[in-house]
Amino acid sequence: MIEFRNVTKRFPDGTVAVDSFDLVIPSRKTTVFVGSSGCGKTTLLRMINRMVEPTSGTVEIDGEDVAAKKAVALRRSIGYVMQNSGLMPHFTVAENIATVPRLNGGTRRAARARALELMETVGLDATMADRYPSQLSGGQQQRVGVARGLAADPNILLMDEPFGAVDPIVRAELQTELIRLQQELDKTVVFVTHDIDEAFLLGDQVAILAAGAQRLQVGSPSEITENPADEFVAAFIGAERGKRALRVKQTPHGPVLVDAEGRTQGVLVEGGA
Amino acid sequence: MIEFRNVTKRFPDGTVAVDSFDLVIPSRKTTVFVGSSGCGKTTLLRMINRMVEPTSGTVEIDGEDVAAKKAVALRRSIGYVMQNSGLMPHFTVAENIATVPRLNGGTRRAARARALELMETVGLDATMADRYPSQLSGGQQQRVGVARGLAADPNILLMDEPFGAVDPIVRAELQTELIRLQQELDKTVVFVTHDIDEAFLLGDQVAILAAGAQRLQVGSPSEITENPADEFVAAFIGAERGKRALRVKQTPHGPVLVDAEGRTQGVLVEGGA
Amino acid sequence: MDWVSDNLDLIGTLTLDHLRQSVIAIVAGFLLSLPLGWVAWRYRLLRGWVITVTGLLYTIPSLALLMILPVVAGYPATSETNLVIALTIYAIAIMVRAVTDGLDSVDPAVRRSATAVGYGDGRRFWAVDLPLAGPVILAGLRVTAVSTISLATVGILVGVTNLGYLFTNGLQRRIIPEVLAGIVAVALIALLVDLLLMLAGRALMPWARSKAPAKRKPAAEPTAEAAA
Amino acid sequence: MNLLSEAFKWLTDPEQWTGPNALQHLLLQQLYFTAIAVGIAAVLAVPLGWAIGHTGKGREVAVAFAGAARAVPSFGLLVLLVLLFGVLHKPEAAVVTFVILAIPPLLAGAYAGFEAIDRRTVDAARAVGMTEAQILWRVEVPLGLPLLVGGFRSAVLQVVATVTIAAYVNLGGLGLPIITGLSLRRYEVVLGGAVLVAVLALVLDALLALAQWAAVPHGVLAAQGLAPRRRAENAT
Amino acid sequence: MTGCSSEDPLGENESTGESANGAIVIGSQAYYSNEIVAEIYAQALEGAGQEVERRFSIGQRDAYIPELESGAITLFPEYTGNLLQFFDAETEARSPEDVYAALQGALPEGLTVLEQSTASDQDSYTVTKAFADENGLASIADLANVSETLTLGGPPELAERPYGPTGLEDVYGVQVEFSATGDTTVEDLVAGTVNVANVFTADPRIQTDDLVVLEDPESLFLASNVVPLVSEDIADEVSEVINAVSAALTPEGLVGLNVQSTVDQMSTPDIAKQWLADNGLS
Ligand SMILES: Nc1ncnc2c1ncn2[C@@H]1O[C@H](COP(=O)(O)OP(=O)(O)OP(=O)(O)O)[C@@H](O)[C@H]1O
Ligand SMILES: Nc1ncnc2c1ncn2[C@@H]1O[C@H](COP(=O)(O)OP(=O)(O)OP(=O)(O)O)[C@@H](O)[C@H]1O
Ligand SMILES: [Mg+2]
Ligand SMILES: [Mg+2]
Repeated sequence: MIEFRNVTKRFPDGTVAVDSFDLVIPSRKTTVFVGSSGCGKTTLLRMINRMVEPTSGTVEIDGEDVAAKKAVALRRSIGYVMQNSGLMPHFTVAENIATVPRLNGGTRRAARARALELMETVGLDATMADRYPSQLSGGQQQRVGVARGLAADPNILLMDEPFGAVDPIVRAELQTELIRLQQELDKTVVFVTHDIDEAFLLGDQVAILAAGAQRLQVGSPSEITENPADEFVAAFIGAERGKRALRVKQTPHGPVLVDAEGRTQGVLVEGGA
Repeated sequence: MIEFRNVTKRFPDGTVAVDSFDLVIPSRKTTVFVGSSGCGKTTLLRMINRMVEPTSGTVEIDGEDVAAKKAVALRRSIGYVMQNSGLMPHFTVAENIATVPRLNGGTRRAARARALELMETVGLDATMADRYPSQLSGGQQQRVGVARGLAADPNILLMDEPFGAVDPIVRAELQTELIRLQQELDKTVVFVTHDIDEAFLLGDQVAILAAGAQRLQVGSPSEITENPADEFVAAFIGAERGKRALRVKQTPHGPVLVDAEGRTQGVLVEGGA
Repeated sequence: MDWVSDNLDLIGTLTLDHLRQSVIAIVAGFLLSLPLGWVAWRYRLLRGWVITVTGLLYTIPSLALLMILPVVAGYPATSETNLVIALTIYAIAIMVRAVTDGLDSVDPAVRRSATAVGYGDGRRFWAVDLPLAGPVILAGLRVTAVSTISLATVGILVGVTNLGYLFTNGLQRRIIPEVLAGIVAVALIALLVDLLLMLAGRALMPWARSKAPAKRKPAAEPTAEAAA
Repeated sequence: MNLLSEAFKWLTDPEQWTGPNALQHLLLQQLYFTAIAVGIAAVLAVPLGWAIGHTGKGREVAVAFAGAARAVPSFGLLVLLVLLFGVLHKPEAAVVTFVILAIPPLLAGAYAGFEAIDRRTVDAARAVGMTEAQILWRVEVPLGLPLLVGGFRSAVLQVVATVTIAAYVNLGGLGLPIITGLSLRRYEVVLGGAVLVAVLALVLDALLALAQWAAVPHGVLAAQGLAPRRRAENAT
Repeated sequence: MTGCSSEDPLGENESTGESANGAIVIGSQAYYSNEIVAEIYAQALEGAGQEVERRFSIGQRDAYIPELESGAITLFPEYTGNLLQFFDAETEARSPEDVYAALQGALPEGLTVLEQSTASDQDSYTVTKAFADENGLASIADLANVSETLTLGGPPELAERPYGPTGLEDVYGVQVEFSATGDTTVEDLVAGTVNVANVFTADPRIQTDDLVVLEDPESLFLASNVVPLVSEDIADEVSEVINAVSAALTPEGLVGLNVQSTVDQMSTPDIAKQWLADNGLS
């Protein structure tokens, strides 16, 4: 369990990126921070592994204040995956994945074995082990990033818009993969995105944030769509307009769902609950 | 009307970006090219204003082969809006918008008046006229890009992922704006995206393309959703899986639509057709 | 060109002297520039000063430096030490800037990512910052190497023998091929060292080569150039 | 320090500022050679660099040429050219030497300036219907100017420091006190001359630094100067 | 050409203090003519079975004299007049004998000179034959009668030397403008950019380019004969061989050596070898 207790972050230039933030992030679930650009998502995430130190308040992992831990050791024990993968361009794929095992003093051989194992886990062909990141596609790079995040078998995986830079088809693939991985590995995942669809797809718990990491609504995707806290959330998740307010249209091929402009948004299938 | 007749483009390095492509683009409608990265969308678009010359085949505008026109004059007569706006960093907003009128020999004064007029059209405050692009937000820059595309009052507006780089909320705003503009101005718009939602939202005609600009399906959004041409298209538009196959779920707040994983994707409103 | 074929031994000996003097200066300049460049990069406040002061060194006419240094430092002007020290100073003038620019060129996202996976500061410098600054530093080093080798010839004006000997001696004796041979030999070894550095860079930084092609990024050259 | 104060004394002695070899004459000669050489080099290198930058062709050749030019020792070249041209053409020999010295940084500045421009900007300029000439003059030249001035700056610095060797072939300049001082073992004279060269180089460098700053188009300056402020505003 | 590598004129340019093992360290100026004489010394000593190390092409006198004083260099071909002026700028001595005698007194502790040779290579004022004929010039004093402006060419430091423009005026009443023609002084004289030039008397171009050395009745210049400057420690060891060389080196001989170097473009070791053979010294 990760807990933010009244956390505030004011940057030296005066920007208050996070203002009195409280949140409990349950273990072995995926929590997604979603909100528009600059609202403080990345800052929140980085306070978990002490890349950013809170100005006031505490961040606790399983009841222990992270400030009491050694930053470098803490970071090695938490997986971190970022947009554009954040890979070391001068390390091969295997070296990138094995960074943390190596930093922890593992032998070259053991680290490589672990890297190859993880490449399989994230669906990368072993032949890519000795390529450099620039020789991979964007999607493949992200897989390497995920593999690196998992290398030390951390309990916590932080993911900062990990799929923001890849094209939608690859993105859908990576999302599916992540759902599968999560079912398999059962980590505490904290995921940042500004795509509400992605948030709803991946999150067990979704936190919709406004500037200063202000909590607009926190809940499961269904809770939020079914009962948006206010107008802004409703607008943000698109529940009242456009493609999210759907009505049924009958077509020769069966019933489809159309939006206000009459554009088809999906098909209606059986099995209402 | 724009017509591609058996157009092929092979780049000097041997890449066949477009392979025997045929398409009629109706006037005063929005046609969207959608497809994954590298499938040839940009190449198609750029053959219309001769930024790329076809290796074989012809591109005709209102029955006239564009190859017969002078490239520079042709380009001035066609609006072009690109991702990241493509603004001149050393021109002010007004100068950027007025580029084409000035190139066409308009006076500085007339050009500026036109620029201010267009800024109003695209929803930009007149006080921004003398700022530089770097002093605007991403969304504002895109509006300037659109205004520049419209400056010579062209019949044709080419838009290459114009909203790809802005965050989703601003993007939704710009999309709405574009729909309004199109109703008002009635141009022939050719729009490129790799976001199928955007394609369906904006397109009167949508062309789903695969590598080499191969036509997978061309039709209105409704036609495509209701009757996808093949498995791939179905997968691509998401009709058979995940969020596009929706079923109704009753909640205390009314019926909502949920996907296969039980995540809410929209609300059901009255008025089935 | 009779002169050249009759004096190959002489040219050979002078070339070896020349290389020895230049290479020592290039290596020393490189090694000294690393900490200086790092300081300039790390401490914003010092940066302007370090860059300006080292850049200033380049404006000292080489002849004057070669005569005044020994007077001030108390070693013989005719010694190789004198020339090597002067050349090292000029090398630093170029290299410090290159090291700073190189460290600047490291993508902050990569640096952050290294911190995030648990690199400590020192370890990160050696494992991440320095190698990634490599291509820009190498570009600076190549400029340094070429100009050091070419500049070393002025040593002859204070009595340090190297290929510059062919210039003064050729001028006194009016033997044009001798002077020409000197220029060609200097240019050749400069370009040879440049080539070796380039190859060494390829071998040491294989990732820099595998970059997606046709990314027309301004090469490091202009920055190193600006320092020259 | 003693040497320094003697050099200062020598520099401030009115005797040095009168007569045919008065320091102001030598200073002017130094400037004159620098100006002529950099001027000629600019006329040759800048259009060539622009052509390379605009077309993207010939870069390898230019880099190789610049590398070779940099590898040529100026002192040797000067000697060679004096022997080839004869004593009546020493000034030409010197100018050619300094021109060759100045070409590589100017060439690199010119094409690197163009290459540093975002390709999408040039592409957009072409797409809105600018002719190639308009792209060159309205987009590439203004946006490439800062790096060109940077190249100009290093060319001037290198040439002004190197023109000292002109004295070696009787062309005056601030090298004269330096080489005379060397032969006479009067180090304060050497140092005095060197200080003047350094000061001259510094002044020129400072002026060109200003020019370089002024050459940055306003919009680009705004990107560097104002972006952070905007970011901060958004945040609050 | 039979030049062989062991006789490289420059040798290894090791740093100072190499004479400890007893080898004779021979230096030379960065002046081709001086280098030839040094090479002759070296080959002559080698021929006599001595071990020799070469430290040639050292530019300035004040750079190498300290090394002679310290013993890092032990033998050096020098010129009596110029060397004397280095130690005693005010000297009144002018004739070869006087200069040689004064030099012995002026040398610092530990250094001495062996026999001087008749060959001399001294400063002179020289004009073209045409100019001399036109103005009826034979001696420096005649320059006072020339109506056109006189421009004197020479190395830059000539401007400050006692025998430079000031000396010319004081001793001969000749007024000149000065031009620092440096290493191209002779070419400048021939090309006419200067009409009087400070030329070394052993310069072969005095003959080949038809130049006239003006007489110096008032002894503006010191006689400057080739003389071996040597460390007292090894003076006895080398005196026999080197004195024989000095005895054989005539004024014409020195010019001949210079011609071989500049006109025939022979390498220094070859010139030395041939001269020693021709003079029965090898
Ligand atoms: N090091 C810093 N110094 C000053 N301000 C900062 C710093 N880092 C972030 N900020 C500011 O803090 C606020 C929150 O930044 P943060 O990066 O957490 O946003 P975000 O939600 O991750 O945005 P995005 O979606 O664009 O990544 C922003 O206004 C940002 O400008
Ligand atoms: N100038 C060029 N030279 C060589 N190949 C090119 C060139 N321009 C494009 N291509 C190639 O042609 C193919 C189609 O490119 P195009 O830019 O049209 O794709 P796209 O559909 O617009 O992709 P994206 O969505 O990434 O913008 C790609 O494989 C691309 O690599
Ligand atoms: Mg962020
Ligand atoms: Mg594209």
